[in-house]
Amino acid sequence: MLDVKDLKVSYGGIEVIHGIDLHVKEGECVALIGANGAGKTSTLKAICGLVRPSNGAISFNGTDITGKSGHEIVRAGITMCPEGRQVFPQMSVLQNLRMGAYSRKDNEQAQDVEEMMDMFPILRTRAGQAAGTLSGGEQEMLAIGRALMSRPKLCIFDEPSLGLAPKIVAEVGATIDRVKKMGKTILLVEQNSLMALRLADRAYLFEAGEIVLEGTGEELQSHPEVTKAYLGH
Amino acid sequence: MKLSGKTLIAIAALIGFIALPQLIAVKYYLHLSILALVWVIAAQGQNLIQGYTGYVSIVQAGFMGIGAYSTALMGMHFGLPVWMTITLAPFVTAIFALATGYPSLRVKGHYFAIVTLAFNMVIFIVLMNFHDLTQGEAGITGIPKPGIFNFRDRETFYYLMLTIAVLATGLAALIVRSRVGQILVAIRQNEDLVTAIGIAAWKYKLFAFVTSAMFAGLAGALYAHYQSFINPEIFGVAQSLDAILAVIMGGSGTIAGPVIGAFIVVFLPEVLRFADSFRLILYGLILVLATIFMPRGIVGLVDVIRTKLTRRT
Amino acid sequence: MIEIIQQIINGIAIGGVYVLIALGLTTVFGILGIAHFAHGSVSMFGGYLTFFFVANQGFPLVLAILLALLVGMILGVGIELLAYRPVRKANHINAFIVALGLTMMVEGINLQFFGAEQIVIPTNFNHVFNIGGVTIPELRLYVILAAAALIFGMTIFVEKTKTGQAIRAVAENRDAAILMGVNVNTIPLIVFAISTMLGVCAGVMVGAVFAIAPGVGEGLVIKGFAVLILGGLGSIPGAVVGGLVLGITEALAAGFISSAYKDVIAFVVMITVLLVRPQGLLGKA
Amino acid sequence: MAETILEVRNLHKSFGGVQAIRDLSFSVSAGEVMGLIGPNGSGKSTTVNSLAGLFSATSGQIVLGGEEIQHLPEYPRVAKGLTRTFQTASVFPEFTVREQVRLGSNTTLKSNPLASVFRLGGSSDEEKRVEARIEDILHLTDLHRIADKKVSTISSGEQRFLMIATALAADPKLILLDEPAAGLISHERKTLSELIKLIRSRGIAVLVIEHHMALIMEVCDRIVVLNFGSKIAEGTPTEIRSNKAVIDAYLGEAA
Amino acid sequence: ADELTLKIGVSDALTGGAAVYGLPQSQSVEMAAEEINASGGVKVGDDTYMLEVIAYDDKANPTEASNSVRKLIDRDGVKYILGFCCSGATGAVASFIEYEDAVMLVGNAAERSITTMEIPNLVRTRPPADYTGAAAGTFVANKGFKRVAVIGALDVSFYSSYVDAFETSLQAAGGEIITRESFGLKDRDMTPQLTKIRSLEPDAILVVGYVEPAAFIYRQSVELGIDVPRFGFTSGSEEQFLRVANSDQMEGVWDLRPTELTLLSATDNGIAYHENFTKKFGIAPSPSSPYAYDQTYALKDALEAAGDVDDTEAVAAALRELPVPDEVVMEYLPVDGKMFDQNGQAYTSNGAFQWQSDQWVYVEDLPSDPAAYSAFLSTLD
Ligand SMILES: Nc1ncnc2c1ncn2[C@@H]1O[C@H](COP(=O)(O)OP(=O)(O)OP(=O)(O)O)[C@@H](O)[C@H]1O
Ligand SMILES: Nc1ncnc2c1ncn2[C@@H]1O[C@H](COP(=O)(O)OP(=O)(O)OP(=O)(O)O)[C@@H](O)[C@H]1O
Ligand SMILES: [Mg+2]
Ligand SMILES: [Mg+2]
Repeated sequence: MLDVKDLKVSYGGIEVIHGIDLHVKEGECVALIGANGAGKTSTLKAICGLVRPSNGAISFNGTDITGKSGHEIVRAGITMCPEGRQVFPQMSVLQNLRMGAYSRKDNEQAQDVEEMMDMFPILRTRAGQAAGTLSGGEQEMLAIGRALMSRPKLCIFDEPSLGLAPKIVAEVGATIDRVKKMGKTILLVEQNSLMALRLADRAYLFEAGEIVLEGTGEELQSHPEVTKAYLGH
Repeated sequence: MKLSGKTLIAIAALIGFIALPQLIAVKYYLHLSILALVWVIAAQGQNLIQGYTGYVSIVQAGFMGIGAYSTALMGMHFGLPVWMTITLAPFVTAIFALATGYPSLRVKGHYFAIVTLAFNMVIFIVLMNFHDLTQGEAGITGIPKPGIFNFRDRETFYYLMLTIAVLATGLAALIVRSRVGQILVAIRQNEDLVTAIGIAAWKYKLFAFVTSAMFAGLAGALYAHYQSFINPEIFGVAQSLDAILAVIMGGSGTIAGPVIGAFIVVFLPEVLRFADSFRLILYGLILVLATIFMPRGIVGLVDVIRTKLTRRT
Repeated sequence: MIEIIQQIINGIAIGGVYVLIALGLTTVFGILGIAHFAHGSVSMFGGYLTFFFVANQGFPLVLAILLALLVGMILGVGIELLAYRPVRKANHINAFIVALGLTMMVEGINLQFFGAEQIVIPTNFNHVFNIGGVTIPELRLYVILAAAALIFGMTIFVEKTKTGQAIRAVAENRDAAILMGVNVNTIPLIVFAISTMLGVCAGVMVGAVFAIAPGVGEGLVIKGFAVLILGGLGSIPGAVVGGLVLGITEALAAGFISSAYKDVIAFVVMITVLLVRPQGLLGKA
Repeated sequence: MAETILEVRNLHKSFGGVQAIRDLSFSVSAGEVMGLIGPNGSGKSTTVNSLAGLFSATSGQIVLGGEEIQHLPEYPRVAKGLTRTFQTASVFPEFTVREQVRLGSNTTLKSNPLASVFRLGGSSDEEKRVEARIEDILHLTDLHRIADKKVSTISSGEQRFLMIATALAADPKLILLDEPAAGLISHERKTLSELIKLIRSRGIAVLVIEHHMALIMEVCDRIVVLNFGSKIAEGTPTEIRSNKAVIDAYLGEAA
Repeated sequence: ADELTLKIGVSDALTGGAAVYGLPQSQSVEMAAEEINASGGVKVGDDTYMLEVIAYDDKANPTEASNSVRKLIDRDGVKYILGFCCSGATGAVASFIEYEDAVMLVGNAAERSITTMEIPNLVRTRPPADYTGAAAGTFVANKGFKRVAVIGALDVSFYSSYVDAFETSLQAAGGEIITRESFGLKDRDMTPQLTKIRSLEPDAILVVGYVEPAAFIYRQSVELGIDVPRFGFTSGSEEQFLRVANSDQMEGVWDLRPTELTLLSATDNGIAYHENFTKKFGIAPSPSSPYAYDQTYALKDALEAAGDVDDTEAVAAALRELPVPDEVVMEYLPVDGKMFDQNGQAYTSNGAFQWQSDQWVYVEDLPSDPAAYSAFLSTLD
């Protein structure tokens, strides 16, 4: 479904992704793990068209989307729940959710809003509140809900559990699991590597802008290097 | 002690400035150079608040006006000697800057810019309408030259201005290199964090604002004694925008920037006189193009070129 | 009493113009964070153009206004593409300098094409309503009504349409808006088109009720910014309230305190409001 | 028992209609690490912000070293010994790491800042003297290797350590850490917990907010749990771990 | 005898808001120079000089004006500088011209202090505003109006001095100014000020200011239902007023001002000037533009009288001894037979004009006494 070949990304002349290959198959859940600054977010941004790759090719469902603008990629069916939530701070929770359906033309949006609020009940109690004043965890839930509102084919999550209470982390895990069970294809970046690897069918390990390991979730969970650096408490 | 490249450039520039009157054939350009040196002082002040502290103030010309009127009026009404009124002018300006800076520095970004712009308009309107004190639009004529040397001679005045501009630039350099300067730059980057680490950011902002106003006051006072005439026209918003331009075109947040920028602001309109009635359009176009292609001013451009050259060799 | 009512009505007429100028500024500011200083001069360009079509070409007023709106829209789009887009990623002060450069260019163009003498767009609305001693000229009434209609239309557009919501979204978080599928390259164009058309409307009103002359646009844009600050940057209701407050304050100040210092009083009111509410009357903290 | 550094009495904070903290009281002693946990939106950051003075509390007292400080603005609280880090990284991007830490030590300088403009009155001597402390802190936080890098070029994990280093530079009695481990990977978290213990060993009290339970359980002497702005539990890690209310509201079955 | 070229300079507002005044002045100097050249040039001793005009834009800004004049003197070697429409720019140049080897001829700028500074190498063709204001005050008082409300561009001292002199005359006849309302150069909405004036119920109102805003006052005063007699000091043409107000709204308005260039009052010279100017530049000359035209002829006569184009002191002295040249357009009232008095000031006649069905009509002369005013001017400093 998603195929990334020899991707390179630079910021102002400094290359941070040094030619990586990865792919995601239809219905699969793929995790990217790795240390801070390893280049996971940059890879995701390149896929979503938020940064322009300096080299390489990205194709989605067989069509080349390299260098396309972000909105075209979103309309092709990729959505990302970005790192740091990125909610629209002055819009209400409800307006944020509705924005999620911006690229949709059907009229089932109201129904989907309800569904999101069922999934995250706190969003219902805060429906009219400006999103910027929600707590970090509340914002994360809103961002996930908003991403799902576009009914994406490929759903990208960048560190969805960052800053969430343990109970909610478990819920987020369950939510992603549910999204997965809905048959959606998922690309997941997580610091909480344990959770990521449990959820993932396959995973890639990033180090300093390169992919150093690839394998199924279980394989990586038991890989000694991974255990040492990422799965300790 | 080994001299750094920057010091060498500064010394070369200083020698150039000292030699300038001998190199200029047409004295008219000496006149413009004196005006440019006035602007150097004002722009160094503007750079403190705009370039280093990150607060775009649009009242620099208004403060020049306060300096200019205070030196002229103190001379007229109290018969104080010129040297003394020039010395006092920045302090009078500082009082106004304290009174306006204290409230306006509570707001940031565009709010601050517009509030200071409003102050400039208020200063302008008061200078215009408070006839009994300022003689309104007609202005004050016959402002005396300073004593001691023959400052009617433009060359002599040039050296006076050069000395003061160099001192002002030196003072600006000392400030930005000190702990205070470091804090100002920190405020520009992340004011909330400055407060969070226990620094009373507002005091430093006020310091930068007042100091910048004192530079303007000094520049205004010198302008008044050089031209012998002032009226509110010269101290309007348009001139405050020139101060901002000088900083941006030269290179914001650098010491050399305002010096270069001041000369650009004074000489560019002169260069464009050939364009006649299209001058305004052309001047605007140059500004737009320069900002697009030279976003960090001349100093920034030089930096880019230098790194390119050093990389190659 | 009649005097107070009359002054308030005087204030509403000029306030209506401030509101329209401020609306154009506030949308641009909200999305791109640009203090679009050239807005006043561009507005006056629209007014001049209308005058040109009516007085020199003999077009009917409505047609002239429509043509001016069209040209204004193209101009607005052009300004965004050619002048502001290249500095989008730079520091905001750079966009401000570009705005200053544009102001000079547009002022220069106005001067070159339309001359230094003031122009007044001719209309046939000469009637004056007199209600118990309070007078209101027909033309001013239309201006107030037109301003109200435009404000209403603008609010509906932003709050109720998808494009309007997308505009808000871009204003609040550009990257996130991209992820929602918003084409962030066209949004600024739409914003500039709308903003310039609002400006042209303001220019026509100024040209019909008052006059257009060199420098008038710059004066108005400063008032427009004062309105934004007063009402709260980026807020449409803020622009409306701010504009009316400023207009009425000026009228009352001129009528009851001092006409020479009416602008000083208006600015003092603005600064005072800002000190009590740094985010402006209706701005969000 | 060690002296009480911080005492919070009946703290309330509301934003318009939202009651973010209700009647919160607790205290922290010298050399103690206190954990502050609770569900998202329970008011932890609001507590830290109220203590640090970023928000002014609606009512209640904050007593630092025996002195009420709730009426003070933000910056003098630092001079009185209370510093903090932010939940989302907040740094000076254009400075080097060392420059940022040095600026953190500004409150410890006694000489008039204006004297530094002209290098007068021993101001430069004093500035030299703090350099030693800055080096010490850079080593303590393991930032000395990247001390001369520009802050914008270091990783987000390093930026989190930098925030702590900056806060330490002010020579605090109490340091407030808002989610210091957010975004850190496992070995970095280990470095962090070592760092917190080191800080404690220097007699500095720590109030730490975290969602990472292993870290909290490891470093904290005591823990306060918030829910809907109210304290629902207080105790040692072992007590908290088994507290029913805490499990329901926060930990969930997983823990 | 050689045919030589003499450069003369113009510094005036050629662009910007004040260009309405400055540009026609610059054009009228150009026209005068061409006429002089065509009729044989300036004859100084055995030499004949053709005039060459160099004009710089000073945007009516003081700094720019001193720049233009410095450039004319330093770079272009010009010794005779004409033009000057606006007081600020003129004041800036006047403050240093005394120390230069040059002669300055001021046109339309009417700030009084310019000719009270005793600058020997400066003369001015336009009389100060208070000279006219005093006459206007007497005129209004004689019509029996006691309570006069003033609205004007009072931040401009030229206008406020008109009002001050007006008030003195009015008070002498037992009248008073009940309020002074102000407006700025760019203001076009005068309803707040007029509303206040309406509530004060004056006998008459006096409007002083540039034509552009003043026209709005006349229109808006009618819209507000103010129906007392309206006097003004604006010097605007019919065309300028009709752009803003209709003729009904203007009906009965008085303009109390120097006679200047109005077709009805003009001499043959005036009619020819109007015609030539219109032909040459495709636009009618502004009423104040001949001040600069007349300067050029005064300069010509002075150069010829002094007999040396390089001796600026002699030329400046000759200007002050000059009778009114034959070619001038304005109607000057000589003092002691000389065009310029000892202060370097010239005086024209003042007139009362009234708007009567679609146009200005010259009604009568305003009683003016240049000799007395000249004596008064000498007492000021
Ligand atoms: N806008 C930018 N400009 C310059 N450098 C950047 C930018 N964004 C990221 N980088 C650099 O690119 C590298 C990769 O960053 P990226 O955010 O992709 O890593 P990551 O794996 O997502 O890390 P984290 O776990 O911290 O989110 C880092 O060294 C970072 O400093
Ligand atoms: N400025 C504000 N205006 C209105 N409500 C606010 C504001 N700041 C915080 N709140 C509300 O106060 C409550 C507490 O927020 P706070 O940020 O303290 O939570 P937290 O415990 O730090 O959560 P997290 O663990 O997710 O960071 C939340 O419900 C939040 O929505
Ligand atoms: Mg990342
Ligand atoms: Mg928090």
